Amino acid sequence: MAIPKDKALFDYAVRLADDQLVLGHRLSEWCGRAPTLEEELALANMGLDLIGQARSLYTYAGEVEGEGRDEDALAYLRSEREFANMLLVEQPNDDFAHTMVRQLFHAAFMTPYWEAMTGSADATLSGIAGKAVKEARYHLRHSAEWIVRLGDGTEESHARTRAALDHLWVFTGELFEMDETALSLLDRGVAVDARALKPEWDRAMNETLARAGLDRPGEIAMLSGGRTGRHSEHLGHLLAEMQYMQRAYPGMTW
Amino acid sequence: MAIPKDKALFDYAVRLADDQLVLGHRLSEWCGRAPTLEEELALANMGLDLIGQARSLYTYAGEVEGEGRDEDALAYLRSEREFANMLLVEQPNDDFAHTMVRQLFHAAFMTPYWEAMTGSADATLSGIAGKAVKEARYHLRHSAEWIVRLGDGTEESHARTRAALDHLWVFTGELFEMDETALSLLDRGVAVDARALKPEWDRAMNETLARAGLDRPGEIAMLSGGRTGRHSEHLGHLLAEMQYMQRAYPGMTW
Amino acid sequence: EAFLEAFQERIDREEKIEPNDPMPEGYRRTLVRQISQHAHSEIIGMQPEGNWITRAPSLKRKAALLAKVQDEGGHGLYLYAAAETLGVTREELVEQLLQGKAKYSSIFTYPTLSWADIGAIGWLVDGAAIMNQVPLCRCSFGPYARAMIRVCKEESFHQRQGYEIMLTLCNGTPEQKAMAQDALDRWWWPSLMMFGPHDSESQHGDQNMAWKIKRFTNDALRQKFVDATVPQAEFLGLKVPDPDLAWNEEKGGYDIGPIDWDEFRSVLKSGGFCGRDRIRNRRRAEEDGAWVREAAAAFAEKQATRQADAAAA
Amino acid sequence: EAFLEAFQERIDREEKIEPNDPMPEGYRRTLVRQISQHAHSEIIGMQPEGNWITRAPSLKRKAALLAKVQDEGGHGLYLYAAAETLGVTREELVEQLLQGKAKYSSIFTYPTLSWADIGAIGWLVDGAAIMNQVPLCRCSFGPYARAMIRVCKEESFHQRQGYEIMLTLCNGTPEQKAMAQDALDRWWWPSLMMFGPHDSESQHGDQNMAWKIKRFTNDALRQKFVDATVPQAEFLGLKVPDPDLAWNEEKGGYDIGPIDWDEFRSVLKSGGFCGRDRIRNRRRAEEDGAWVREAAAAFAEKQATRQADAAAA
Repeated sequence: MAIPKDKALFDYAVRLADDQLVLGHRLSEWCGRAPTLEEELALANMGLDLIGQARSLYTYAGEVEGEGRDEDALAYLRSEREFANMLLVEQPNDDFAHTMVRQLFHAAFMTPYWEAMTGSADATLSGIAGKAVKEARYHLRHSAEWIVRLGDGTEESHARTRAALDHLWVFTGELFEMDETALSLLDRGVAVDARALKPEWDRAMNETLARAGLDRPGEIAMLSGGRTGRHSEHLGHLLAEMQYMQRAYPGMTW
Repeated sequence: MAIPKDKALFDYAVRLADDQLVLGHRLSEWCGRAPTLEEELALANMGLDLIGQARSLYTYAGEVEGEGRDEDALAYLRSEREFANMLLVEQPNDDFAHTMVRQLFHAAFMTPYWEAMTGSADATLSGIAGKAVKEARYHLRHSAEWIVRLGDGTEESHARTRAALDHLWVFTGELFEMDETALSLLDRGVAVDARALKPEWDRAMNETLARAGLDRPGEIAMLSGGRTGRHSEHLGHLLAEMQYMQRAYPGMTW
Repeated sequence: EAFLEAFQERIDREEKIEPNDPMPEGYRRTLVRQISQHAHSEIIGMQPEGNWITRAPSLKRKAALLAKVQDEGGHGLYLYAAAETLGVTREELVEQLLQGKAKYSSIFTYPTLSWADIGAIGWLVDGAAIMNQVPLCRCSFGPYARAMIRVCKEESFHQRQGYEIMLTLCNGTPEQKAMAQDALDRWWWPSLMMFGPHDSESQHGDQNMAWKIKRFTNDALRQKFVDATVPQAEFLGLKVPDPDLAWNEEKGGYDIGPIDWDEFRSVLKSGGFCGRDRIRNRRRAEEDGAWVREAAAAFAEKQATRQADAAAA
Repeated sequence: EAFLEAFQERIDREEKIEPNDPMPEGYRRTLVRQISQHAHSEIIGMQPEGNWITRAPSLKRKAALLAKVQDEGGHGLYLYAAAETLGVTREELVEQLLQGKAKYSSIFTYPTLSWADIGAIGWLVDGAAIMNQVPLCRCSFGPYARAMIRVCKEESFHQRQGYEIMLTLCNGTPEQKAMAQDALDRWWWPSLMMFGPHDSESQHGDQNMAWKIKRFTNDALRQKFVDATVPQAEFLGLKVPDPDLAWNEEKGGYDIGPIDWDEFRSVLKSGGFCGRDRIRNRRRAEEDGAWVREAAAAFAEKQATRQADAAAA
């Protein structure tokens, strides 16, 4: 594979797409398993938003690369080590509390992220951001409402939500990391400075957790590695299922 | 794909291999999840026996076909609709009671099956049977002991085992089915008459369930279809995972 | 007597019956049964298609399938709401389903074994459903009729989407076309059975026709479906798995071979191939979600108390 | 004092200490800690490799991997049994593991991300384990020494198997060779860390040497491993990810670059990349299996009562 014309931009769009696709896929795994019919629809909604964002981003990445790879080539024909999503989004659904905490962590970041991205010097990314920001706001509102309900619901729901917070907290450091790729695009006015979004994320977290009557987990050593393809063992199984058809029947149109 | 020289024999060996591979794969899914360390080893043992039987059978089927397909081509490069295993073996592990009931149903059939097969006119199949019969006897003893322990253990274990019996019973009719392929090979002295094994299977069942203090499920309409590739929805997911590497990296040596 | 007559006159005048209107007990019972079975079918029907969401072969198909299954959940919601106007609760109805006491369309007890099944379900199953449902948009019971208008609009979109999947497969490789043929082979007869027994065997037919809950007979709708679908299969280049299928010039429609009603009855009786899994999955989802629903209820109660306290203060 | 001296004399005479022999409390404590950590490592070590059993790329590899992971479970069993001779129960030890109070080898907190990792673990991790364990076959404590003899025989089979996987990959396509290199890149340094801190930093070193629980220093064993492994990497055509690696003619061994002990300490402290998942998985297995163990215990008790009753009758 040749080096794309703008490797940094390609990588940046792909990792952003990977984040949304992997999380969207996780949400789609809930199909037929949600705690209420209304929530069945809400989970599918969020999943659809994320998969839609991923499609736009992969398509754009393919254009930037200029090698003829389309959204499906990028989604279905890259290996676990090539996927660059953050670790948070690949964590299993586990129970509903884990799913909603994961969503809250992600949406509380993506909301200011897409807001900032609307000002990107890259017209395509800012265009995608314009649509995505509304979706992220809904995801944030929806997940925050659930965290409040679960935190302030029953003893069991409180305990489960606390366990989910404690378990997933370690993956939140990666949200705010900036590597060379991101920094170089920040210089060009294309990327968002993730580090600068921490205060707003903290505010959303503190406010939601306070309303939910849940303690914010203490500071601990964070895990990261997703951006360089160092994933947890969960991603490989997700990809084996997701990519099966494209791997088993290569080169066909569906 | 050309018609194999002896299509009936090829089909018969492949379906027998599919049974053992799919069940062996299911047992291997227990790895790291068994209720005790001793049982961890026992489940792996049974899984290894079954995968070993499958390998011999696929290899033989490939030879009969004479098209150069080896054990891996047959295991990893056939679709869900081409797999001809019985429905029983593809059912999910669920809890330990389901796994052990499934094993009992299967081993109580395979023990007399392999015994009869040692007298097959086909030297390869009778050779495979000679080794497999000892393994099947161990699987039968092991699973029957567990069913007795679980049935006569606690209230919970009794209830779980009864639920597993009731759930899986519907798949036991398929054990004794003879289709044209099997009948034609029976005529040639190659295949085993599965119908004739029913009394012995019934005896093993009645004896084990009596010792376990469990009622034998009532007669109900049985499900079948596996031999013609009409599977339950569970098999596709198993194959997606099992075949992923061979599908993603075709034609390589591992 | 007089009441029944007056009611029938309203029906005959094509007036819509609304939830608070007086209605015969039989009318109410029939509607509750039919609407709730319909709702259950939507909910259970999410499973066979849901089975392929995580394995859909392209992102476009994945999104479309997820959206489709979501629509089915939405249909379930409107329909439970329509049934609730007749004085039952969603919880009661769902409980009947989980207990195995309520029926749902037996088409959803068949397994989806390949991607082509997703196409075949959209094309055939949604196609058959539309034939059944379009007349229900004029059903005498207002809430049901209005729910069906919304449902039908979405179903016909799904039907086109399903057909388009089949078309793509049939324009694809021989392997893909074989997949499509295999799916048609498996789904054709079950789709025809969706219209129910022959008119001569149908139990509730006449009264439901009189009450304008039903407007066409099973056989008439089945005929309409066959006549619409056979040319579509031909266009795809697929063979309908019925050796007796033949154009009947005289009636201006197709004659079909005998339907295997033994299979139909056996599915109804045994729960069919996947019926036990379908109910088991729903039961597990209900059990796994119980703590969430309890939490939401507890929270709502606390909120209500807080607001009452605040108002009192 | 006299006892300690006599004990040391037995050790120095290379007599094996057996469970019922008198022994210093420190000796017992050290052995319980070391043997149980070793047992825990075997059990937790089943997970990273177990992660690939369902996806192994050929039936031969699938069977070999399942058998290997089974062997690890077996090693866990012998080792728990050896620890039990010192007056602790397996249940207590397992409970310490589940509570996160007991250590296990931090190598098993790294994830297996490709099939090549299965090769690399066999080659490097089992290779390093053997270096550590071969001297333990002559450990002064009899049950541990005897368990290790059995373990070492199997481990060296595993090590050859792992190397053979790497060899197959390196003789394969460029894609496969890249997979092998990537695995070496990720597993090299963690494997070197398996030998523990430098001798200058090691806490228990001297006493354990005197008691002949340990017979070589960490650095000596690490050096032996590097000297054995570097030529193997060269034979595979892979590059060891250490720019400072160089043959030192004088010492007749390789010099290596600085080990990142910060990473080592951070893994020990935080539980490493997969540490939390490893313990969580074990806890779940224990919870899910509780009803089975209870049933087995209840049945055994009933059987005992029945036999007693029969004997009394």
